[in-house]
Amino acid sequence: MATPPNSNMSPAEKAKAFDMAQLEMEYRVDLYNAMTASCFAKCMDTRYKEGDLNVGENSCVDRCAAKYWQVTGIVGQMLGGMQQQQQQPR
Amino acid sequence: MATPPNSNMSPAEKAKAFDMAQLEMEYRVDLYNAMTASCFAKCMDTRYKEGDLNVGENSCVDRCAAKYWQVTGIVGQMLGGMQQQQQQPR
Amino acid sequence: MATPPNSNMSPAEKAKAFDMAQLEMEYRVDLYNAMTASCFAKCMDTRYKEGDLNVGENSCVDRCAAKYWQVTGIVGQMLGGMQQQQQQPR
Amino acid sequence: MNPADLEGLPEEDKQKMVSMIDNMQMKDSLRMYNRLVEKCFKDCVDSFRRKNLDSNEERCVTKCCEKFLKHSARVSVRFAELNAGAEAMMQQQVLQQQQKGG
Amino acid sequence: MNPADLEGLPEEDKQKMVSMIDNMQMKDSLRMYNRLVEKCFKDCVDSFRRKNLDSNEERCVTKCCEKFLKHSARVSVRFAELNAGAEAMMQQQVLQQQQKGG
Amino acid sequence: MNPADLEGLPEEDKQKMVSMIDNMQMKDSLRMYNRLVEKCFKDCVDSFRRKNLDSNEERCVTKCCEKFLKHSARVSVRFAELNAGAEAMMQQQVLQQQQKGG
Repeated sequence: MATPPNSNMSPAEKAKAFDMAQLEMEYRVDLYNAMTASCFAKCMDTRYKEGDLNVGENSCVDRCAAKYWQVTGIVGQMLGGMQQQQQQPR
Repeated sequence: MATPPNSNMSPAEKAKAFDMAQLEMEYRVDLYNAMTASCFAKCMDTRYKEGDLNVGENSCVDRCAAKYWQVTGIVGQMLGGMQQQQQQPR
Repeated sequence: MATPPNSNMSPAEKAKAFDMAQLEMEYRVDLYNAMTASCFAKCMDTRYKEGDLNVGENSCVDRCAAKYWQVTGIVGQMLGGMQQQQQQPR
Repeated sequence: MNPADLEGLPEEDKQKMVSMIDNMQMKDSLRMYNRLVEKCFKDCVDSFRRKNLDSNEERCVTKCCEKFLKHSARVSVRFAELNAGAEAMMQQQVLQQQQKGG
Repeated sequence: MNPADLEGLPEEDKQKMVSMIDNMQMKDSLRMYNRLVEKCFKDCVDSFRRKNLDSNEERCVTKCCEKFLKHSARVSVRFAELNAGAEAMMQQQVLQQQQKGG
Repeated sequence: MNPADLEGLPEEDKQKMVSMIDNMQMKDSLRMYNRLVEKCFKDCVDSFRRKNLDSNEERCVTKCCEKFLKHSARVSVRFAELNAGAEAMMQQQVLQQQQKGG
């Protein structure tokens, strides 16, 4: 996680910290939106007879969110591992 | 609609007004692009025998644009209503 | 291609040149990402029995990249031609 | 954003607004270029036994591009009409509000 | 980003951070609005023989919108829980690391 | 953007350019991360009777990620070749233009 901007930083470091904070927020918003869209596609009946979620849809969403999060973890580890491999030969 | 930047504003207000003007323009560009893509998907024959739109496609596009606009209105009202509900309890 | 920022420019020209350089980089990143996603959709077996690309997939990707590039060329020429047509009547 | 809104602004702010709009249009054109390539490639190219487009694929891409541009121009006219209609309606509501108040 | 992280900052930087967050939320709401219109239009409108939505299409769009917002609210709660869980786990690891070191 | 283009710039502008590029690469990596999760989730996870991934789903996600990264690396090499080819062709045209002019 990015270090938030603080008073001990030089102007250049502070500008960088602001950029990083912004990127991290964008990443989280993007992740939440992708999770929402993915679980809507997997769990919802799109004939829209009802505006409410039924029992099946509700529990599907909960499990879908949990599984999506786990996929985030697996992919994150693989990308991290790949980055380390690229950095080691130097 | 956002108030455009004007000379009576403080620097902070003016910066905010520029940001709002930019967001509004991005929103309109985004809406136009989504309408274009959606009506292309609904109305166009994608075997591309011809580069021109035939009579049926032309009238389909006109009605599609009108209906898309109406959906924008309905969704906008529902989002607005929801926002008011959230603000009332305060 | 955009002229990169240089020391002979006025501050306004330099700011413009930075903006152009950024747009061009975003365009290239966007193009590469779209090519990657398109060729993945066209060439890859998505049952994911293997993590490696087989011989067929490898040669498919090479040809897909070449063809995608050619499409970029055709579309670019047509957009350029259209722009010229719009500018001539003035 | 109405161009008339820029009238009262000092030169510096007007410049800033104009370059913001320029930049956004440029960005939008480049994105549209990429989306158009992606779409026509998806719809027209399906065989990867050679590394060059055959004449059918080329023709398809050309027609696809032409069709999208014509479609896009038509939507643009409709979009402007719908926007103008919405603004006229809003102004009328403001007017009625003022007459009630007066 | 924890709100507590802003405590030590000078007023000017705090303002900058707050307006950055405001701006991002506004942008995200407008994008969500566009995505929602696109989705409900796609799922609910399929006939273009008239230029006005019929009552079935209107009802479908309303339900679609309602359903998406309820779904979205539920995902939001789960997302917050999953984030909180991950942070608690990370803090525990830091603690264990410190105890080993001490 | 050619790295050599930065040679003549004052230190301050060079810094600005470098941090712009850094920022863009960071942003692109984070977006790619999100797109990859979305894609592999879509292709690999279809049952929601339990709240944990089963071993088949886990294996599928791993292979999907591995395959996408290998694919992506290969496209990257081809993309660089195609770009280089296009630039060489453009330079040759400029040269021929100059020879005609001289």
